Amino acid sequence: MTDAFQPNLDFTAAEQVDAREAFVVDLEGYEGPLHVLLALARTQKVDLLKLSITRLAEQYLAFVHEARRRNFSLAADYLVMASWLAYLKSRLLLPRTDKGKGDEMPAEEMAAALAFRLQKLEAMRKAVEAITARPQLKRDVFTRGDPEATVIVPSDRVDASLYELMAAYVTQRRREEQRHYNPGQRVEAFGLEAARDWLRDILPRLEEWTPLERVAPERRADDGPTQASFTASTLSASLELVKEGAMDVKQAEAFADLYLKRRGRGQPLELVP
Amino acid sequence: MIQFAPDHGEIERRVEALLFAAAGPLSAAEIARRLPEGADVGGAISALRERYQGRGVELECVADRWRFRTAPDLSFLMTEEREEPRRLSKAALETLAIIAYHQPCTRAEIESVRGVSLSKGTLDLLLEMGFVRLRGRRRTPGRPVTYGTADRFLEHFGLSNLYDLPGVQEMKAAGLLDLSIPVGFEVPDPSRATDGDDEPLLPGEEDAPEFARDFVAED
Amino acid sequence: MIQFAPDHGEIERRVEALLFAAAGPLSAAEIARRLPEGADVGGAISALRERYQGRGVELECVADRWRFRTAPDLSFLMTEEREEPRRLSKAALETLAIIAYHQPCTRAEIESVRGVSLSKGTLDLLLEMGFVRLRGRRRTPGRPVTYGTADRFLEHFGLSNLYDLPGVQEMKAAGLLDLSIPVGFEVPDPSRATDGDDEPLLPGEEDAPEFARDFVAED
Repeated sequence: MTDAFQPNLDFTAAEQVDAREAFVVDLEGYEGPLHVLLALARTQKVDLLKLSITRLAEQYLAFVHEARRRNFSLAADYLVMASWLAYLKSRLLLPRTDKGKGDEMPAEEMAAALAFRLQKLEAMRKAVEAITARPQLKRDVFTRGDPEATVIVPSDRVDASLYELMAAYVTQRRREEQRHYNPGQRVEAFGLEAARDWLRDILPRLEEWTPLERVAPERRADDGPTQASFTASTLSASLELVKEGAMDVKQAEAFADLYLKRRGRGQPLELVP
Repeated sequence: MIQFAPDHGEIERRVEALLFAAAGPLSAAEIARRLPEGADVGGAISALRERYQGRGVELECVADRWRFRTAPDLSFLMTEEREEPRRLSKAALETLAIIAYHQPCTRAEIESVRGVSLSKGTLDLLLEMGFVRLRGRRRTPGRPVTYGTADRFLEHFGLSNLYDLPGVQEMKAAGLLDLSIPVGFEVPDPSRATDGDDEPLLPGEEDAPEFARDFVAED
Repeated sequence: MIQFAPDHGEIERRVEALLFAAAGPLSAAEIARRLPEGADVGGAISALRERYQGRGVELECVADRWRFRTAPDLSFLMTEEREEPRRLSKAALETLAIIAYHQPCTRAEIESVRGVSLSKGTLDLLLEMGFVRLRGRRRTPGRPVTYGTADRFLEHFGLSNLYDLPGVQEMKAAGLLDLSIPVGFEVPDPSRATDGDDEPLLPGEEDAPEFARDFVAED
């Protein structure tokens, strides 16, 4: 079992996958770009640390190209990886200058680090295989089907995990929240009828352009409608009065203050109670 | 897997495994059904019976069915250590969780979060297990005792200190809090909690609750 | 009841009976508590282990505790006892393996090994199944929570302890269990851009996960 974890991973046993066939990748089976890279790397049949990163980059770019051609929707991760690999490849191919940009890691090191990540992921995949190949409880091996009830066992361990503790806490806080649920005061609106009456009352005094906020009644009590409701209903009612020809409304630009003003004296509306 | 006809020893092994894993006693016929045709179940049972003769475990026949059971002369081992299993009840776990996050807190505060009154046994159990300790007294009418977690709590949950207690982020990560997090949901950080105005508890305090003395003595 | 000091054979019988009767694995300490002072539990366990070697039932060490279980090669017989296992997805298994081999490790580290962000249900499921537990917090900025395996993981896969994980020594020797990826190497990852609290681990950091040390320190 342990030889599955030779540091030098050997892929001679890997399937003979033609590079073209590698495109026929079932995306469902892959978790992300790194998994695809690993699958592609295996086709090179070399130690992952001696992998040709430029070739791998080409393979991956071809994979992404092919996937897009076939209209597979690729997650953003795949495309980010593609551009990063294209960049890495170009840096690997460029003749090495005396010194690159000081803060940048040499391309060879980046390539080695990528190879390391692939090797690590490969090791974890093998670990999954090795662990799941072990005899599993209640699948392969069985403990006593009918333990004797007289013995009350593992008494030196308390059966409670941090997860359970957290879960217990959250459940209760939620319950508490529900118990104390307070829908708040009933939102009362300033009725349109009332707004119209109000406007009619003050209309005679609106001889100058007056901002809407000053026209609307002021909120007095703490219960009752909110100031926003007073303003909104006053606006609605005033638009009706505009339509009826009793008032004018103006606004300089979008979101600017609204101004209201009565029309000339003797408008018929004033006669209406 | 063995493909060729199993020999006596192999049949005996299989019968042994079947009897061991079965949820109840098995008849010879039931065993035979799970073995290759013609397997000598009777012979295997006799061999097993002999093998286990005088051991800590014996093969016993009840109503024509077979089962393993521990040797009758060792029954004292089985009953002697009849301890209550240390599985925390739901109430205990919930109480512990509230104390952990809201410490120092009084009994009334615990009850207010839980919405039910706390049975006496619950706090006693947590105190007795060493998960919870008395921390002090609140300077409010009645001078209620405040509770906090004790060292064994940290040990048991593998926390190096209270600061390590998982917070909102971890609750989210563990899938315990979803998008419908109640507005203003906060988890107190018990490592920052101070005893505030609470008075320290005096050992042997006269009017301490009955369990206080035990606890103090134990510490 | 036996009054005189029991001999080796008698101790072995008692250990055998206790292990057979138990509903879960027992530690040597738990067994010792039920035996006369000074009883050689270790010797009895070794003797039993040898006695049951190759039988239909064997003595096995899981999570540093002992239990009898049926021989793995007889699994084909156990159709009636078999429980339909909860199938873990490939992602969940990989996550479990990463946690097992790198513990304690943070969510960000798991994601960095797999190169994808962890889907929501994965850790929850592992936590809920009792395979994984929260271990503590990393002493790095953001103090991310670290995860490790729980005893149930070892019990389920029949591992006596974390050193028993397949290939762990080889991987460690090959440097594959090192979580610190060379400085500056960071494949841009849009899925993690928002996770402000996931601090990449700096190499040479004080408590970079050191497999052996953490494991030992825990017990």
